[in-house]
Amino acid sequence: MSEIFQSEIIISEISNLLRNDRHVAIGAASPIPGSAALLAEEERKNSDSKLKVTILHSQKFNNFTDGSRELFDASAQGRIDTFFLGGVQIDGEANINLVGTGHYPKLNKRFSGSFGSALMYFVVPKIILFREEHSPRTLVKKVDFISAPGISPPNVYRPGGPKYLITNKALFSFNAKDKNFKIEKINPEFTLDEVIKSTGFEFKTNENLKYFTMPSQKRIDILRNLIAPKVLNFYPQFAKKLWFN
Amino acid sequence: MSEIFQSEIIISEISNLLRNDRHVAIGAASPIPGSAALLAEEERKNSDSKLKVTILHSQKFNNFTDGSRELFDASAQGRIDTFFLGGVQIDGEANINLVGTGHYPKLNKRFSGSFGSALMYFVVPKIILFREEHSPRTLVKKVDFISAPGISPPNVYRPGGPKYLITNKALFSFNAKDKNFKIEKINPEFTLDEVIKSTGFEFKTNENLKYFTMPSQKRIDILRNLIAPKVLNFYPQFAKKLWFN
Amino acid sequence: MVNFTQITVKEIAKEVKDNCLLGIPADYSGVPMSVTIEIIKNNTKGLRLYCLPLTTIQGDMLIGAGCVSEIETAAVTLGEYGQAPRFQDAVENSKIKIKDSTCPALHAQLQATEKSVPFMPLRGILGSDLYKNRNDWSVINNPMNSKTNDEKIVILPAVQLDILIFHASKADINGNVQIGRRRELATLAHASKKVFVTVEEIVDEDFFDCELKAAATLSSLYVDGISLARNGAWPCGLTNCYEIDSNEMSKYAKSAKYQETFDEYMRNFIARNYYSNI
Amino acid sequence: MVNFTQITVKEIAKEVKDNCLLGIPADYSGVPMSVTIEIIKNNTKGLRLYCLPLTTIQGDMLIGAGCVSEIETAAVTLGEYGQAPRFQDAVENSKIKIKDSTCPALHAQLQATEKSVPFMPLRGILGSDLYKNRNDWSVINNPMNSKTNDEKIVILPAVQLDILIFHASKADINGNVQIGRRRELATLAHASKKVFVTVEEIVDEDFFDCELKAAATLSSLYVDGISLARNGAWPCGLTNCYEIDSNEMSKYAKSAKYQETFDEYMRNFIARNYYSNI
Repeated sequence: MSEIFQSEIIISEISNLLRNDRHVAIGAASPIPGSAALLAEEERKNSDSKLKVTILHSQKFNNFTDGSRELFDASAQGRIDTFFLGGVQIDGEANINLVGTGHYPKLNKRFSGSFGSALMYFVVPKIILFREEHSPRTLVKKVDFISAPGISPPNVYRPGGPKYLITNKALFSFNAKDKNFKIEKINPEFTLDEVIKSTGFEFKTNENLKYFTMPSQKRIDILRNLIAPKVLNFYPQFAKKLWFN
Repeated sequence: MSEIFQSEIIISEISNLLRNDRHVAIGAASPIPGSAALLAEEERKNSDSKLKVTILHSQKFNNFTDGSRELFDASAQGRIDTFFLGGVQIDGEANINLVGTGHYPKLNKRFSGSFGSALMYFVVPKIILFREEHSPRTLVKKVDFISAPGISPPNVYRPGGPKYLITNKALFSFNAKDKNFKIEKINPEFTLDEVIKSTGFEFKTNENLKYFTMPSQKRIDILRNLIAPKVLNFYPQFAKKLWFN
Repeated sequence: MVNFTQITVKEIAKEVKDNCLLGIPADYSGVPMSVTIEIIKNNTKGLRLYCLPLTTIQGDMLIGAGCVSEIETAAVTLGEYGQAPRFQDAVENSKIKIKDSTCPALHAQLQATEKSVPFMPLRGILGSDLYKNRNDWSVINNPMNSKTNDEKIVILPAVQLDILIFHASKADINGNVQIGRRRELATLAHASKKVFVTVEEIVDEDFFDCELKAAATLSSLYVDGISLARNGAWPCGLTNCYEIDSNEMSKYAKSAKYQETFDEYMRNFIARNYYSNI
Repeated sequence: MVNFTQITVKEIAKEVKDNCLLGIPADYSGVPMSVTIEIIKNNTKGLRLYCLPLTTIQGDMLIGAGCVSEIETAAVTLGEYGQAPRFQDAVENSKIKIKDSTCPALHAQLQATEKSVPFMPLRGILGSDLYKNRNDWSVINNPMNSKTNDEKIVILPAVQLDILIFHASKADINGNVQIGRRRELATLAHASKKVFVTVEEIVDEDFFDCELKAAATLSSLYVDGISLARNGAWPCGLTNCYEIDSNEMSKYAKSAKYQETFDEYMRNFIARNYYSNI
């Protein structure tokens, strides 16, 4: 039980990104971000700067009482600090594609759809892009379909946008002014060269490039003993596979 | 207890106007329309065409669960057949003034305000104007302030509007095309000439002019035994004065 | 005896006419699976689905069964059970028209109808390919911005549904429906010409007699008919009543991969009498 | 011990700064009279009241005490106790600025802020003198009307409140507030920068542990501080807790007719310690 899973390392890394947040919301199909947010909440439980976590697919961790529009309203009001978005494809300007590959509308491969991304990406200050698979087919030069754009011209209301991209190989930050990603951390199981080769877009390298941090035993204990049972409630398939198999 | 009060006759007359309605809503400070609606509901309780009554200032008779905006939303959706509006002044083109007399904004006499009239008057198919006092100072040639206009040009969305005006002296119908009121019924305690003299605007007379109908003993019994105790709950001052003094 | 129009699941399904605009609740809002099966049995055609804001097995089944001509949605997905295979196939092979949207836009278009205004403004969306593919959406200059007057903002049309069907845990004897925190069901109902509800049980009380229950209620004012349908959301879950049926969802996800296996799955599925009081 | 910021009525009143835009709940939504008295004691000036959609004794008192510079409302009235005398006097003698509105417009302006859109369209209003006297409202051609394109429609600006204070029956140990069916309080809270609540009691539970209670709750997410204030709405009523105090309202209605008698009434009113836990 002392072996640390890759997913746990990513959960731990994401958790670190939530340090200064007051309220994190977790949308559909996001078990890893959800676990990370609950971990951050647990670790700050007895501190002065508590973290509120809203997990839409949970009953217990859902603070909303105004129906499913409240996530979007609350986000537009600036009441949510961090939200996660994924992507079938993500490109170098942080455009995200949740719709499919090929020529729209007659796609080669259709995926589920854009969900709330076309508003959330504009209004939540810290959007963390999360895509476990890091390959030239997920991180592309240009997305086939823009569900939500990474950057907007000045005549578009945009208090929010992409701040980070995390995959199983690396953590990037995004700079909206320069319109590009910069690598911040790398999974020690890969070399920078391997990351470059598996990324379809160019990104800025980093003199201070760090490795993913191994979670402490204390954090792993919290994660497995306190967080995993909670996650089992609303992402049962994920939790069973990782922790309860 | 066999003497019938003037207010009861008006309640009975209003109740007759609700005959074909499915849903009547009662707004602020409307004890007489509220009593009339509950009377109509009671009398149709065992028929096939039931009447639903929403009384905003009641807990029990309020069917709304979406906060105080639901009255306006439901009305705009066409879900309310009849609503009542009053007026400090009402003029011959059915413009209503709920704001005050004199030159706005520095009025001689300020009243409470326009409430929801500036939407309700446009969207509810049958608006019944109700003003107990029938005098040249309430029924005027031209209102000092238009809280809501009686008629609108064709480029304004207006499925609703005024259909009746009832006072302690008479019942009028309103014709939006001709832009005027026509007298339909008269309180037998007054002559037509007296009504004309106490009305500040001109109205169409009626060859078939009828008298206010005396409520039957059965109706009076229902009103006093079944409706009055309900009204006591949400218009206590009114109910005490009329029925429980 | 109840004081509302109590009808059967079959009768509700008959109210869903060919080509109508049908409101579809999300997987967490009470999926009316019992009526969905009857719609499929009726071989209803040309349905236009309006999802608030997404659909799961319900939409995928209707599409696979050939009942759907168009879908407006923010997503179709089986959630933890993967992509929605019949939806994917239908889009990839142009069998249905897709109006790709985003959750808040689907909410706002119904809120416009709720207020009977012709449109709603919404931030975001600009620069997305969603916008490019929606000729019913437009962009205007923000009319409130006196300073610069060049902020662009999207406006969305009011959408009125022909019919809404959802499943809930309880109705009372006067036809009021308990929706709890699922207030998107109220928005859907306010914006729909007709509303039918299936429920797990009808209880002998009036929810308006208790303020707490009243707060969790959709008034009978908005409901045209109610049917009892025990397990009416199965294999989807229903808040506080039952969980999603993992085995059945996995089985569906696998079977729906190909039209042939989907068809076979549906033959069995329809034959099962899994809900009562139809 | 509670898991939220528990403060006093006096501390809440101190958060109401001179010249701020203060949200005012209707007579049926939990009138925060205890805080109102403290605001008057603080001699706060220049308040701009935004009523959703009307105010009663709370607004009239604040106006009579000279705390108010402006009021945006659909009505000021003492209900069955008659007109609001200090409001009437202030308008008739131009002591305050009045922005006469209509209920649905007051709702829509806050809903715009709730969605963070710059404006909301609303039907009605056209042809009224309300419109003529509101230079913050405009008219546009309905941009959705492709057929005739000459329908006029009013657009209203988003309004964000600086601070909202209301009174409720209960808060739980995590700072969630029970608002029941009074959902206009949620709209007010969503549209306000700061929100403070006074309650009759704090209960040792979490409303989110029960779906029915959750449906009647405003989440602590929107609440900056809560104070206990027994009888905090008096002399107004509070749903399911106490009725309006008829004697006191009649007394107020009579006293408020003249500034001198109002001032005397207020001296006595302030001196009374009618609510606890300030």
